[in-house]
Amino acid sequence: MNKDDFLLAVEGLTVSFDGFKAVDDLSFYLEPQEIRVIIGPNGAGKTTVLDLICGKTRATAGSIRFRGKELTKMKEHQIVHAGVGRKFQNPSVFEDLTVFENLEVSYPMGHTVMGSLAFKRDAAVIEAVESVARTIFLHDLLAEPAGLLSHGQKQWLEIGMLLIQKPALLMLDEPVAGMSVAERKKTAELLRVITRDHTVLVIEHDMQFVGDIADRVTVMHQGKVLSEGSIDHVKNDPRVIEVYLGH
Amino acid sequence: MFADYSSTELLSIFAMQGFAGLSLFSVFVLMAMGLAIIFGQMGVINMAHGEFMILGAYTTYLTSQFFQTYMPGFFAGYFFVAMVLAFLISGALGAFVEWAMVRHLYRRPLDTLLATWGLSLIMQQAYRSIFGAREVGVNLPDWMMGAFQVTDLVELPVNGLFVMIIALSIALAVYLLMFRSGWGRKVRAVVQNRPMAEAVGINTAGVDRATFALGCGIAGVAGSAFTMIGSTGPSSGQAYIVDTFLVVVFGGAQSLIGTIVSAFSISQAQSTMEFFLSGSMAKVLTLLTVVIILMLRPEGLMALKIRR
Amino acid sequence: MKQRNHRTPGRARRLLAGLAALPALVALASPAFAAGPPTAEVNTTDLAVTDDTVKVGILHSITGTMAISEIGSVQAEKLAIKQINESGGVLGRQIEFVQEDGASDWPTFAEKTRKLLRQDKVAAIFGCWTSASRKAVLPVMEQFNGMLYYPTFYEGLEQSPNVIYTGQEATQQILAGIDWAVKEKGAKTFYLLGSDYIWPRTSNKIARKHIEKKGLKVVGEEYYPLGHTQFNSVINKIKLRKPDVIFASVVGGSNVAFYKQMKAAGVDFTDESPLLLTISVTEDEIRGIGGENVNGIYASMKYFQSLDNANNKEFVAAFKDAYGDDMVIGDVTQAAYLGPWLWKMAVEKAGSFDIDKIREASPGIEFKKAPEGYVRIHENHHLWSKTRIGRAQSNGQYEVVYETKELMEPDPFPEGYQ
Amino acid sequence: MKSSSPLSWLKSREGLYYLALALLLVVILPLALDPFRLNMVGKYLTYAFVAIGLVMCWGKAGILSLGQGVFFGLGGYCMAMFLKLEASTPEATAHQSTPGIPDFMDWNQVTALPWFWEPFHSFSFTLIAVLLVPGLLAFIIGVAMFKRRVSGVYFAIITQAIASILTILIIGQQGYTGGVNGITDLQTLMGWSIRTDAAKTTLYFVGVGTLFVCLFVARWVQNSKFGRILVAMRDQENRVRFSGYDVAAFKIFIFCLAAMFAGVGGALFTLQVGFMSPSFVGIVPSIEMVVFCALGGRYSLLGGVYGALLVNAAKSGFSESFPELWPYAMGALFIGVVLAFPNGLAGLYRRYVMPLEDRLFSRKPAARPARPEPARREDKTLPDHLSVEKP
Repeated sequence: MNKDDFLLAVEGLTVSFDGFKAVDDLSFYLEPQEIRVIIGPNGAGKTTVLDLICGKTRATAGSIRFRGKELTKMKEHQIVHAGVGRKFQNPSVFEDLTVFENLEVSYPMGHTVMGSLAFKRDAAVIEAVESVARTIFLHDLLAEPAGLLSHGQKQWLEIGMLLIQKPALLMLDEPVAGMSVAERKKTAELLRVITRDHTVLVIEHDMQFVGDIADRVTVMHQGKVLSEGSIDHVKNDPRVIEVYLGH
Repeated sequence: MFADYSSTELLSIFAMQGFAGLSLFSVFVLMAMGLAIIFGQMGVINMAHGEFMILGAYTTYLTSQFFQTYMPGFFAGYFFVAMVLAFLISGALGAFVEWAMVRHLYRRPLDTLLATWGLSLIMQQAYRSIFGAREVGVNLPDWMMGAFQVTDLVELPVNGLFVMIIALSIALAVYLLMFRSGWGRKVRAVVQNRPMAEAVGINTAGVDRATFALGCGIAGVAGSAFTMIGSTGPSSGQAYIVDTFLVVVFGGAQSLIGTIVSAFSISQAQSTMEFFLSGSMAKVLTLLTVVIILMLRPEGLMALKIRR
Repeated sequence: MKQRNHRTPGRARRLLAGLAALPALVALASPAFAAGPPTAEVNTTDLAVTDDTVKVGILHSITGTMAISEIGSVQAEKLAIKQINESGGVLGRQIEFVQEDGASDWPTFAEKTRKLLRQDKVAAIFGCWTSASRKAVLPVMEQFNGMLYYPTFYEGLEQSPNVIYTGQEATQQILAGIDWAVKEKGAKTFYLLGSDYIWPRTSNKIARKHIEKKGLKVVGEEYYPLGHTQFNSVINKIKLRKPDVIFASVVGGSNVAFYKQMKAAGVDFTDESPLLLTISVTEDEIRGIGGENVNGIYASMKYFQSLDNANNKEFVAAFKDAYGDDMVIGDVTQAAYLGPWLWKMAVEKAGSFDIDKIREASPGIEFKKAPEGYVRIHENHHLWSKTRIGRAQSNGQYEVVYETKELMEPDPFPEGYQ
Repeated sequence: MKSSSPLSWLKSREGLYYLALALLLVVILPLALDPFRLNMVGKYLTYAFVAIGLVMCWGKAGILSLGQGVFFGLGGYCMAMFLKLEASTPEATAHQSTPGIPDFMDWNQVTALPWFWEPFHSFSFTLIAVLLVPGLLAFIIGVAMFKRRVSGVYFAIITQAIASILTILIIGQQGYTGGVNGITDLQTLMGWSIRTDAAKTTLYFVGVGTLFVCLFVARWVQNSKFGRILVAMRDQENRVRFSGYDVAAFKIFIFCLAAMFAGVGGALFTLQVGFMSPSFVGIVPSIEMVVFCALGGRYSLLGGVYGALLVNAAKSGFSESFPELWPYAMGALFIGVVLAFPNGLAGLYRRYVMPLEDRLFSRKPAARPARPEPARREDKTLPDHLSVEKP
């Protein structure tokens, strides 16, 4: 299989901070419609991988091919336009804007300076915003400033902001962290809806949640891939057990 | 341009020019050290830094008056007393300002900039009301105003050497305090993770106050030392502020070593350029170079490369 | 009437406060003086002149960076006004002054001038210090036809019908100073050093022309930004070039730094090698620099506090009486003191407060009681005056070592020096 | 989510506020003040242009520039150069060694008009330059800084250094710039004397008109999606970036816009005051301009205008009666505003007066103000000291 047949092909990816290799010669591949979860102990370099893909951190070496484009050379906003959406670990929404405006800002139109000045809130925009808002359970709160939402609602809003961009690849960093049990269930439900028509790359700790959603799991340790495969495969991999339980 | 001079003359001039660069360096280190602590370690922009320096200078002035009037016999040594007093008084005012103002603004660094600018206006006018609008002349003991005759041409000013010694001692003291003492560990802990530092029982408010006071106190000592080479007037402090900030920023905030490296490079650049160009153009070129380098390398010379 | 006093330490403050209340008191207490000609006759242009008072303006910076320099002028002007009032006022009218603060900000100077001329309708303004403030005020003076008495020695290149320049213009100070250095001290090479703005640059231009005309040599010319405090490099350059004379026009806080650093670099001015000749360090500046740091430098100016003549002794005594024994009086302070007197004489010569008549009457007016000895107003609104060379002592005073025989003619647009 | 005609907002409560300002500036002040005081108000208003720019730049986008004086000065110098050339006709300068060039050049042995002065013979060029010269400099600075992600305190300090550089340059190159005295003795604008009372009053109204044009432009920008993105950027710069926006481009645009506003203000200042000097370019005036904005309310356009008016009026008033107290008052104002009401006058108004209005006109409680303003917010620009990110 040619690597451009994959949606995302990460090969030999390395980044070092003052000599410390946070990600070390990492390779993995995502197929279209796949749901991949990255797990690993703290400091394994999981978040850094997402940072590298979305351009927040620049790679020292290696390549990231996405739909045939080389992401390591592109700017963040270009990567977004190429179809990669990324949710941060801490909910990062615009607290001074309303839920509607949050979603509207992410709507994939008027992304240039002039475009945003000329942007009109037409029926298509309102329709798109409302439909996403329904998906993320925030339809009744469209006029509220995002700052007033609960932690879980902010997480959903951020996911909604990704959805409205219609990305080909969604990257979620710990989407259920800090959520109540009820919220967690709702989020899992939300993710299932999303995964119907997106490729998703998730970082998560909650193994139950991982088991619920993952097609394949990649286990990272000290910047490298430790194990890869189905959830059962990695659960029984002695190296993984060593890392999680050993020492 | 050197054709007219003999080689000994040239050598002496280069020696003295090197010394000029070094004394400018010590001036920058003195100015910047207090600011580097406050800005680098606390993220607070203290626009009144120059006024704290002048507070030290006025303290020195008052001490010299006192010694002249009441203890003329000890006049030769008053300067050391003055420096200690300058440190204490500026530090005390710093602690007060931290308590009254700065502590409310820790999460709003741009606002500290405005508030401390307001403070600097008030301090300037207070100096004007108390000491008059004119500059005051600070009398120095004779031994400080002399020069060492090294060769016929090379003379090293005592006060230049003195400023150098003070600068180096303060740099050393700050280094020991920050990196070799328990207190310094606390400060760095607070800088790196405030909630965590609080959780392990560090009195973060106390650490903040002491850090700010320390920075202001060092500014006071710097001002005290500057009475030897500069003027002491209500608005003299303003002359230092831009240079000082540039030194700190250029060095890379948070890095005391960076501050020293940057003070060294800026002072050498400036003093070399001053020798070959006219004064104003040298200043413009120095500032411009610093700004351009900062644009290319905004994190400063010595910033740590860390994961963000 | 508006009053404000600048706070100066100790006794001066109290005296000043007393003084500030004075014009009002005198105006109330002494209607007997009001024996002057009727108001309608002496004031045809709607100035603030009543049967027994006349209003003038004092406009200097008493806040901001320039306050350092301008305080002395304010004190001198108030002293002159007080003395004039005590001696019967002007055309039988007591002078009241409105003091405004230019706040070291040039538009504020222009704004306050407008206020003084339009709202207060003052008959004259004593004020300004920097050239920049004068330049800002000038169009307003000309538009509303006021009369400004400007005290500072300055670069020349100006001659307004609405200004009387009571300080020296550049050539008066410089030509005499350089001639003296060449003749008495055998100077052959000069190093020109100044703060970077118009006055030092123009002064050095004139100096350079004059030096080169004599076939002598300028071995360096250098300017530093206002407020600059590091002079080590230039001191090295001076040591390298070994000029006979350093011709210095450094001002403000830079002055303090420059002389302290010269001293510290082992330069003893009393050796006179090189000799330092300044046109910017008056006794006022020495207070900030410290007498021991300038001991042995020479200054070329028209006035020194130590001038030995009866007028000056009286003036110095009156000044110290009013503001305290620790006061020093510099060249500009004395020039400021001349302002109100020259105005009074012009008014009395014209028999009117009208600006146009004062302007006509001014040229030729002599002030024989001037502390500097004698001055006369030239057609070009500057003063004929002598130039003196003083040698600074460690007590902060100048010892006068030379004085031009003749009065120097003011020449604001010197041919051959531009 | 209604869409309506572009001017319908004028009928809303917000429209009333603008109307009230117009009423104050166009009717009340001209009737109440003599030409002298009115001219002073005109001068204050020129600072309001800077304040509007700062509201956009600092309040909305979180970019604090301590160098707005640079742009104000550049605009002012452009206008001053035009006026100076007009005043330096060969007839008026016949006594100079080189007639026809500005007097200060002649004093400095400049014998021919420098090339960069030439185009300022043309008024239309001057008008364009007033906008473009500050705009261009802002663009260069913006590209250099924002592309490298310089922000927060670093940006503030670098702009401050730039202000310092420009001041030294202008003062040092006095043959071309008039040095520390500035460009003075400006008399006529295309033959029309700018010194008479009538002219000053006319200029006042021109200033008010231009101010409203700028206000409307600023308001339009603020209420467009662009404005929402600015606010979003201030909150979560990364989120905006990873929502597919080129953050630097937005910052550059708003910084240029603010610079152009400042330039217009500077040009009007030159006309009102009759000269331009480097003392408006430096650090102190630049910081004072930030205070106007902070006092009025850094998130409110109208607040900025009122801030500029009030601080300056207070300054004149105070310094007429208690000159020594003024610096204390100004300093206390700074500290007080920052500590006690960081949203400035506009914030106070919104908090205390607006509810009264609601009751008075028995409206339903505030149809939410155009932009909800953050309560006492933290600078997101510098979470720790690491406001500079590696690109």
